[in-house]
Amino acid sequence: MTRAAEHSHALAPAPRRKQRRPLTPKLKAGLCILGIYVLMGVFGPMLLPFDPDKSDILSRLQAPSAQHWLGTDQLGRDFLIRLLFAIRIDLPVAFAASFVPMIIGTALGAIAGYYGRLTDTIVSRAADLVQAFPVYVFLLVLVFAMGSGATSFIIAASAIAWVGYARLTRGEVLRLREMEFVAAARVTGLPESRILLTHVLPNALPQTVIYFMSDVVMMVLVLSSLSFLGVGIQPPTAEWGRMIAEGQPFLRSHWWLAAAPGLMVMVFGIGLSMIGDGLDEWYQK
Amino acid sequence: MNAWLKVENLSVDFPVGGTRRAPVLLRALRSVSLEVPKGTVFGVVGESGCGKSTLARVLSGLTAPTGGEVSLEGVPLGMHRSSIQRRRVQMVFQDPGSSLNPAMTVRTMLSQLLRFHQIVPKDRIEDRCRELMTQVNMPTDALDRKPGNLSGGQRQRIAIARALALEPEILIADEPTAALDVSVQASVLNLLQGLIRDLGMTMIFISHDMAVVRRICDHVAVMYLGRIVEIGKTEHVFTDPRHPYTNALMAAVPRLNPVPAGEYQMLKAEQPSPLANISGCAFRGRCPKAGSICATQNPDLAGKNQLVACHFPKGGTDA
Amino acid sequence: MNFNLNPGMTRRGLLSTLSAALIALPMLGGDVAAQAKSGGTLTVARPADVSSMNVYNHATIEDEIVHPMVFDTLVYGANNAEGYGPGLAESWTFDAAANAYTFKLRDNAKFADGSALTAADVVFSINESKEKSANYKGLIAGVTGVEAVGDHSVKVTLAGVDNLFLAGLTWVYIVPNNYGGMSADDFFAKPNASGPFTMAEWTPGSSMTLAKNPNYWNTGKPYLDAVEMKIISGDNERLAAFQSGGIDLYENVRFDFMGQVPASNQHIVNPTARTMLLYSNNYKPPFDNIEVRKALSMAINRDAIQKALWPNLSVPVQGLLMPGTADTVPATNGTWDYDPEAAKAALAGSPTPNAKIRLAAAYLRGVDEVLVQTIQSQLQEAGFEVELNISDFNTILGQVLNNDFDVWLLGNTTFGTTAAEMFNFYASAFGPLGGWDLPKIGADLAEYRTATDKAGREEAVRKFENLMRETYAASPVGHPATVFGVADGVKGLETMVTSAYRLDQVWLDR
Amino acid sequence: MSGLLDITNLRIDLGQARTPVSPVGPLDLTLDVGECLGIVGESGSGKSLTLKAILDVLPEGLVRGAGTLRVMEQGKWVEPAAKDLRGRKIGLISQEPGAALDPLMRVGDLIGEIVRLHSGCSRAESKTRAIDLLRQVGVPDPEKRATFWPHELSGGLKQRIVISMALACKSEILLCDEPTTALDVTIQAQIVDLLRDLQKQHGLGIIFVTHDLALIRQIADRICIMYAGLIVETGPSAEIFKAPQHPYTRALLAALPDIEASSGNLQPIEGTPPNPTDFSVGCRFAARCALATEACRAARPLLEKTERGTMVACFHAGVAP
Amino acid sequence: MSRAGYIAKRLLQTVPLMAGILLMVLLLLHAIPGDPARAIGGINASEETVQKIREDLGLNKSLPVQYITYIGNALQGDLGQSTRSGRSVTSIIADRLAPTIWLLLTGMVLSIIVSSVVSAISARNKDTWLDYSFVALTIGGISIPTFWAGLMLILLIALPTGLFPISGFGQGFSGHVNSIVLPATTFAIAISPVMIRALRTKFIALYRQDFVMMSRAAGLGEGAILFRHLTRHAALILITMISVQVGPMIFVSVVIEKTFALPGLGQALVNAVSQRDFPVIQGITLVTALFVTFVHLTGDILTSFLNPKMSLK
Repeated sequence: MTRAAEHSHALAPAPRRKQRRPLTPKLKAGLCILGIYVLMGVFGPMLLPFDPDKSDILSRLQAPSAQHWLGTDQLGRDFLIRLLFAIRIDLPVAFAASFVPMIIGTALGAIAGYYGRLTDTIVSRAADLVQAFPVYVFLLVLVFAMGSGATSFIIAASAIAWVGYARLTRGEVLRLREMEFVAAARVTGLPESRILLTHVLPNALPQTVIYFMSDVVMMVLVLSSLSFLGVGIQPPTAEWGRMIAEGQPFLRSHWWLAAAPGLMVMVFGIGLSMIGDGLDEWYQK
Repeated sequence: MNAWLKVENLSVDFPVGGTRRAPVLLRALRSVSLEVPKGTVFGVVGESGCGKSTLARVLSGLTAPTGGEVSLEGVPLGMHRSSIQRRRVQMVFQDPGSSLNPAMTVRTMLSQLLRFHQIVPKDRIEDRCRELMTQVNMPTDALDRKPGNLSGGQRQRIAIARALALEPEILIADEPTAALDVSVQASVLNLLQGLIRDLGMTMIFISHDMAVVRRICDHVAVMYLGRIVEIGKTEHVFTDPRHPYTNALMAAVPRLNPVPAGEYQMLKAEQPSPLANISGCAFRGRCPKAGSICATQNPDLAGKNQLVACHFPKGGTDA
Repeated sequence: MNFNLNPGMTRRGLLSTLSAALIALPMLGGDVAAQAKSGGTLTVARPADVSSMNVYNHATIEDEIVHPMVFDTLVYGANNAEGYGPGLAESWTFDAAANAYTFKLRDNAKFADGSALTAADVVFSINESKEKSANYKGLIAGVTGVEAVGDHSVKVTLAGVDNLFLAGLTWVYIVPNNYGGMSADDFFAKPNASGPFTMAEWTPGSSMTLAKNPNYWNTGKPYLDAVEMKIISGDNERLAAFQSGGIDLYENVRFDFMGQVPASNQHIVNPTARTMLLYSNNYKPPFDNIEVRKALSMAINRDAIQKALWPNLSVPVQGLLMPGTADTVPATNGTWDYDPEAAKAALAGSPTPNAKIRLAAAYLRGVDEVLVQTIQSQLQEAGFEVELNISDFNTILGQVLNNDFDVWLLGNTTFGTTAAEMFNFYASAFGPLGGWDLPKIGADLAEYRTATDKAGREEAVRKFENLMRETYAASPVGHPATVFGVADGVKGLETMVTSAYRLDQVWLDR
Repeated sequence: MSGLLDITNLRIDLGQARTPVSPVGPLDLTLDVGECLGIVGESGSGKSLTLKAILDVLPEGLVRGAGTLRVMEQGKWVEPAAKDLRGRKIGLISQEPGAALDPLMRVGDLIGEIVRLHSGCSRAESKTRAIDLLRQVGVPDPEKRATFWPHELSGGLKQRIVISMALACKSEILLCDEPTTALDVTIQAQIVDLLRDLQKQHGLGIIFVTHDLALIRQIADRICIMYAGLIVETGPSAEIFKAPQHPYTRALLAALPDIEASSGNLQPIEGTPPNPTDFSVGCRFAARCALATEACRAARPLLEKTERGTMVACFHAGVAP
Repeated sequence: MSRAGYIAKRLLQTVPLMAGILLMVLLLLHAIPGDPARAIGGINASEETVQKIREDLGLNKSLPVQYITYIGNALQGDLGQSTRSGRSVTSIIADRLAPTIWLLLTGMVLSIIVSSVVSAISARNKDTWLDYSFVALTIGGISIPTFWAGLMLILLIALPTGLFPISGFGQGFSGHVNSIVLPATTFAIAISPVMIRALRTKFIALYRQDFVMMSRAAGLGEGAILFRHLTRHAALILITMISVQVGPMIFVSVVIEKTFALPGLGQALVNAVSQRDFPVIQGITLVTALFVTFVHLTGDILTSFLNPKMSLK
C-alpha cells in the first residue's frame, strides 16, 4: 500500500464534550414553518365558524371583511378557512406520496447496491425505464385509470418516485460497501444482511432523509399541478392547486384567490427545503 | 520453525477488463508460500502493488484465493469459515477515518460482537466492554462516544479492542499506524507489542515502513509485484540484505545517521504495471545485477534460514 | 345546448329558417342593409368542432349552427304568428280539404356549382330526410306523398292536421337529386348545396373555413368573403384570444367574464330558448324512486342560482320546455320550488337515505365549474353524496347511451321557434333514455300534432308539463341567457330567441 | 551564501473569527541561494499552511495576517505583492500529485499553458518547450507522455510533471509541500535526487516541508521544527540531530523508530496537540512537556540563540528530562 | 474499451429500453377500466362500430400481435388515428410540435444561462450577502408551483403592461417570439433553481480542488482559471443536470402550456386524456419517451467526449 497520504491532520478533532450537536439556524427556521403549518392545519379550521365545503353563492366573491377576513371565493365559501383546510389535504397526501416510495426505493437501492450483479441490473434497468417514461403521462393515466383522488395519486406517485430514492441509496451503499468498517464487520463474522442493516444503512439514511424533504416539496407541486389540470383531488375538497385553477378566471378583479394558495405552497416549500439544507449541515457537523 | 500457520503457493488474480473469454487479469499474488511460527510477529514489507494487502485480506477471509491454500494447524482456512475459525483470525485496518462505523457508538459496536458470538453471557457484556477499553488504554467513558469524536490514535485503539473482543489467536495488522503521527504511532505500536506478549498471540504485520518493521517484527518477508523475493529473520534481512531489491529498499529508506555512500545502490526507472506479465524475474527491468538468465527463468526461493529468490544473490546462492 | 343521440333519437337542430327572419326584420329596422359593405373574413371562436357535415346524423349544437350556413331549406323559422317564413320556397298554399301543401320554388335557386335547383331535388331531399334523418323523421312522419309539379313547385300531402310538419321542414336540407351521382359519404365530404357559404377547408378539431357561395339565390348576400371558425375549448383561452384581437365573434361568453368584455362588444340574447336541466336516470336506483327524484328537484335553490350566477341574465323557471317559443305554457299542478327541509325528509324517507350519486357534466355553453359545484353543494345539503364526473361532451354522451350515469347537468337549447321540435325531442330522445312515462308523453305529443288551434296545442303542452312536474321525471334549474362577444366593426349580427345566428347578413365595417 | 528570501513576523489568521485567532505564527524564515530549508512537524503544526501563506494561496477561511516578505531581486531586497511572486519567483509543489493536475487536460497542454503564460511564445513553440521540460525532469519518452491524460500516469511521473511546471516559471525558489509523502520509498528517493540535481543546476532555494524526520535529516541543510503553529527549534540539521535542545524535538526523536536501532522501547508523547481556538498564553507544548514549570505556562518562550549556532524557544532548553 | 465501443454499447442499451417503453405505451390502453373499445366508441357506439374500433386498434388480437403491429406501424410513422377527429396521430403531433419545441428550447437555454451564471457568481463569492440572497432565491424558486409562477407573471407583467400576450402562440415569427417570452421565463423559474443548487455545490467543490490552487500558484488569473479550466468541468456537470432534469422539464412544459394556452403537445395530451382519445395519448407518450431517451443518450455520449476517464470504463 502506498504510504498513507492522508494524515489525520490539520486541527485534529479534539474529543468534544457535548454528544448532541446543536440545531443549525436553517433547521430551526424550517421546523418552525412546518410547525406553524401543522398548527394552522389542525386548529385553524376549528377557530373559524365556517364550513369549508358548503357553498353560499348569494355571498360569492365578497371582498375581505370583518366577517370573512380574506373574503369569499367564487362559490361564496370563506376563503381563509379553505386555505387552512387545504393543509389537511396537501400535507398528508404529499408526505404519504413521498414516504411510500422512500421505503420501496431505499430497500431496492440498498439491495441493488450491496448485493450487486443480478439485482443491480434489474433495479437499474427498471429505473431507466421509469425515468425514460414521461413522468406526467404516467401519473396522469394512473390517476385517470384508478379515478382521481388522494389514494390513486399516492399509488401513482409511488410508482415513479421510488426511482430517485433507489438511485440515491444505491450510490451511497456502493460507496459505503468499499469502506474498511464494512470489511472489518465481515472479518468479525457478522452475516451480510446484518452488516447491511446495522452498519451500511444507518450511514446511508441521512442522505435519504434530506432527499425525502425535497421530494415532499416536489409532491406538493405535482399534486397541485394535477389539480390545476383537473385530474388531482376532486371538488369540493379544498386543495391549493385546484383553488389556483378556480381563481384564474377572477385574476383581474380578485387576484388573491389565485395568488394566496400559491403563496401557501411556496412558503411550505421554503420551510421544507430549509429543513433539508439544515439537516445536511447538521449531519456534516 | 514448527509450521503453525502455513501458506502454500497462494495466487490471487483479479479480472480488470477484457471480455469474459479473454479477461485482462491483475495478478496480485503469484504462488506465495510462507510459514508463520506461533506466538511470533511476522512482517510483510513492500511497496505499493506488491500484494501485501491482498495477502492480508486472504488470511483474514475477505478475499478468495484463485490458487494455493492457507492452513492453520493443518486445517484449511478459506473464505467460508466456521464461527470458531472465524474468531481465531482478526484484523486491524489502516485508515482510522473509515475503519470504524461512524454511526455507531463504541459500546454498541462491541456489545453487538460479544452478543453475536456469545463470547460472554448477556449480563457480563458491559463489564467485558469496560475491560476491553482498559486493555487498550482508553478511558471507559469513551464507550459512549462515536468515532467522529475520537482522535486518529484513539480510533485505532478502538479497532484493536474490536479485534480483541473475539479473543483471536492471530491478529493481522494491515499498516495500522501508517495514517498516524510519529508520536501517536509509538503508543499504538507499544500497545500491539504488549498485547502480543501478554496474550501470546501471533501477529502478521503488513507495512511499507521498514523502520517500524525492523522495530517490532521477528521475521520479515520482502515482496515485489506479487512475489516474495526474500524471507528470513528481521535482523539478518535488514543487516545483510541479499536480494538486490531489498538492498535497494534499504538504500532508499531515509535514516537518521547518514550511511556511507556506495553501501547500497539506487534503483532506476519505475515499477512495471502489474497487468503486464513479465518473463523470468519481474525485477530484472530495474535490477543493477540483471543477467541473461534472469530474462528467461523466474528464480525460486532458495537458501537455508535466509531464503532469497535471485540468480545472483549477495554472498552466493548457498548462504 | 342540444345534443345528438344515436340513430333512432330525434336531434335538436338549428332552425334553418334564420334568413327568413332576416327578411321579416327589414320591415322593422330598414336602414341596416343600406351602408353594408361586402368583403373581409370573419373569425369565429367556438368551444367544440362539428362532428361531420352529414346532415342526417347531426351530433352536436355545432352541427346545428354550421350546417344551415352550407345547406338550405324550403322554410325558415320566423318571429311571425305562424312561426315560419319563406326560404327556398318563395310561397306556399295549403288545401285544407286535401290536407296538402304546395310550395312555389324560387326560380333563381341554384346549387353552389351553378346547377339549377329543381322540384326533383326537393322531392328527393324530403324522401331522404323521411328515411334517414334520425332525429327529425318524427316531425315529418305525417307526410303521405311528395310529388313535383313542373320544375318549380312541389305538392306534399299529409295524413291530417299536422302542427309538427312545418317545424320538420326546417330540418329538411335540400341536396341534389341522388347526391348528383356521388355516394352519400363522398357528397357530404365536400357538400355542393345551396346555402350562403360553401365548405372551403376543414382540419377537424382545430378549424374550418367557409367561402362565399357565388350562386346563392339571395343575390348580393352574403357580404362576407369567408368565415374562419377556430376551436378553442377553454373559457379562459377563448376570452384571451378575443381580447388579443384574434377573434371577431365569440360564442358563449362566460357570465363571470362579463366584466372583462366591454358592454359595446356584448350581444346578449335574453330570454334564450334554453333550459338548464338536471336529467336523472330513472331506470335504476336511486332515481327509480319518486321520493329521491323529489328530493333532487327540491334541493336546488333556483332563485339563489339565478340571482348570484345569472344576475338579470335569465328568466324565472317555467318548465322543461323553453319560454319564448310559441305554444309553451307552465305546469298547473305545482311549481319547481326550493324546499331544503322537504328535500332532506324525502331523501331520508326513501329506500336509499344517503344515496351516493355521480353528477356528470361537460364544461360547455353555460355549464362551468361554478354552477356544477353549486349544484353539488346544494345536493349534498339535502343528504346526497355527490361525486363529480367531468369530461368532454361526447364521452358523457357515450356513458348516457350505455345507461352508465346517475344524473347529468346539461343546457338544452331548442332551435325551433315553436314548442314542436323540443316536445318531439323530449318524447323520442330524453324519454326512452331517462325512463319517463313514454305512452303518456306520446299521447300528449299526438294531441299537440293534431290540435286544430293554438288553445289545443297549449293544452297538450300543459298536460306534458303537468306530467313532468307530477313525476319529477327531470328537474329544470333555470333558463340562462346567451352572450356573444362581438368585436368592433362587426355589423348586422341578428340572433333569434334560439340564440342561433345567420352569417349571410353580417358585414365588416373595417 | 547570499540571501534569497526573508520572512519576518508572518502570521495566518482565521477569516471570520470575531476575536483574531491565528493558528500559525508569528514566525520568521530565511532562505539563501542554493540552500535547502527543511520544515518538519506533526499534523496540525501549520507547516503546510506556512508554505501556502508565502504565495497567499491559503484555503478558504484562512487569511495572511501580519508579516513582511522580502525577496532578493538583482542584489536588492524588494517586497513584492504575493500576486507578482506567483509563477515568477516562487513555484509550489503540492502533496497529492494526482490532484495538482487538471484531470480534463492533457499533460502537454497543461505545461504548454504555463510556458505561454510566462514566455508568451506561440502554441507550437510552447509544445516543444514542454517536451524539453519533461526530459529535464527525467520523464521517459516525453513526446508520447505529453499526450497522456493525468489519470494515465503513475504518482512519481505526475510529481515530475508538477516540478516541470515550476521550472517552466523559471522559479528561483521551490516550495515543496510534502511532495513525496504519497509516493513509494524508492520513487521518493528518485524525486529527492531530482530536486537536489535541479537545485545544483539552477541554484534554486528549496523549502521542503514534511513530517518525516529521517527524510529531513537526509536532504535539508537547515531545519525548523514546528509545533502548534510556532517554530520551537531551528538550526543546521547536523547540530539539531546531534544535540536537540527543545523537549519536543527530543520527544519526537525518542518516538521515531529508526531503521538502524532494532531494540529499545519507543516513547510516545502523551496527549494531543492543542486546538488553535484555545492556545494557552504560555508555551503551547507545556501541557505535554515533562519539564513544564509555572514559568512555561505563564509566558511564551521566544527563539533564543544557543552557543551551538541553533535557536530554541524553551526556558529549560538542553536540560535532560 | 474505446469511445466508439462505449457509444455502440450505449446505443445497444436503448433498444431494450425503447421496447420497454413501447410495451408500457401499449399497456396504457388496458389501464382503463372496462372495455376500451366501448369507452372510445362513445358517440355512435352501436355494436358494429365498437367492433370496428376493436379491429382498428387490433384489440381483438393477442397482446404480442398488437405489440408487433404497433411497432411495425410506428416505424413507418403511422401511430393510428385519433378516435375523436379521425385525423392521423402523426399529423396531430406534427401540428402541435412547434409551440412545444419553442418552449423547451427557449426555456432550456434560459435555464442554462441563468443557472451557470448565478451558480458561478454565488460559488465565487461564497458566504457573502450576494451568495446568501441567491441561495434564498433558489430555495424560494424550488417551491414555487410552476403554473402559479405563470399566473403571477400574467398578473404582474402581461396585464398591466400589455407587452406580452397572456396566451396563445401568436402569428408569424415575431408573434411566436412575443408569446414565448413569459412561458420561457416561467420554465426557467421552474427548472433553474434545482440546477443552481447542484451547480453551486459542484462549483464550490471545484474551487477547493488542488489544481485550482496550483494554477493560481503558477500565476494564472481568476479569469483564465474559470474559462480555460472550469468551463470544461462545468459543461460536464451541466450535461448531467439536463439529462436528469429532462423528465421534470416535460412535466413543467405541459403545465405551462395549460397556463398560457400554448397549443402544444402538452395541451393536446391534456385534451386527449379528458376525451379518452387513446391513440393520441399513446402517440404523444411515445414521442416524449423518444425525446427523453434521445437526451439521455446524447448526454452520455457528450460526457464520454469531455471526460477521458469515463470512456475507459
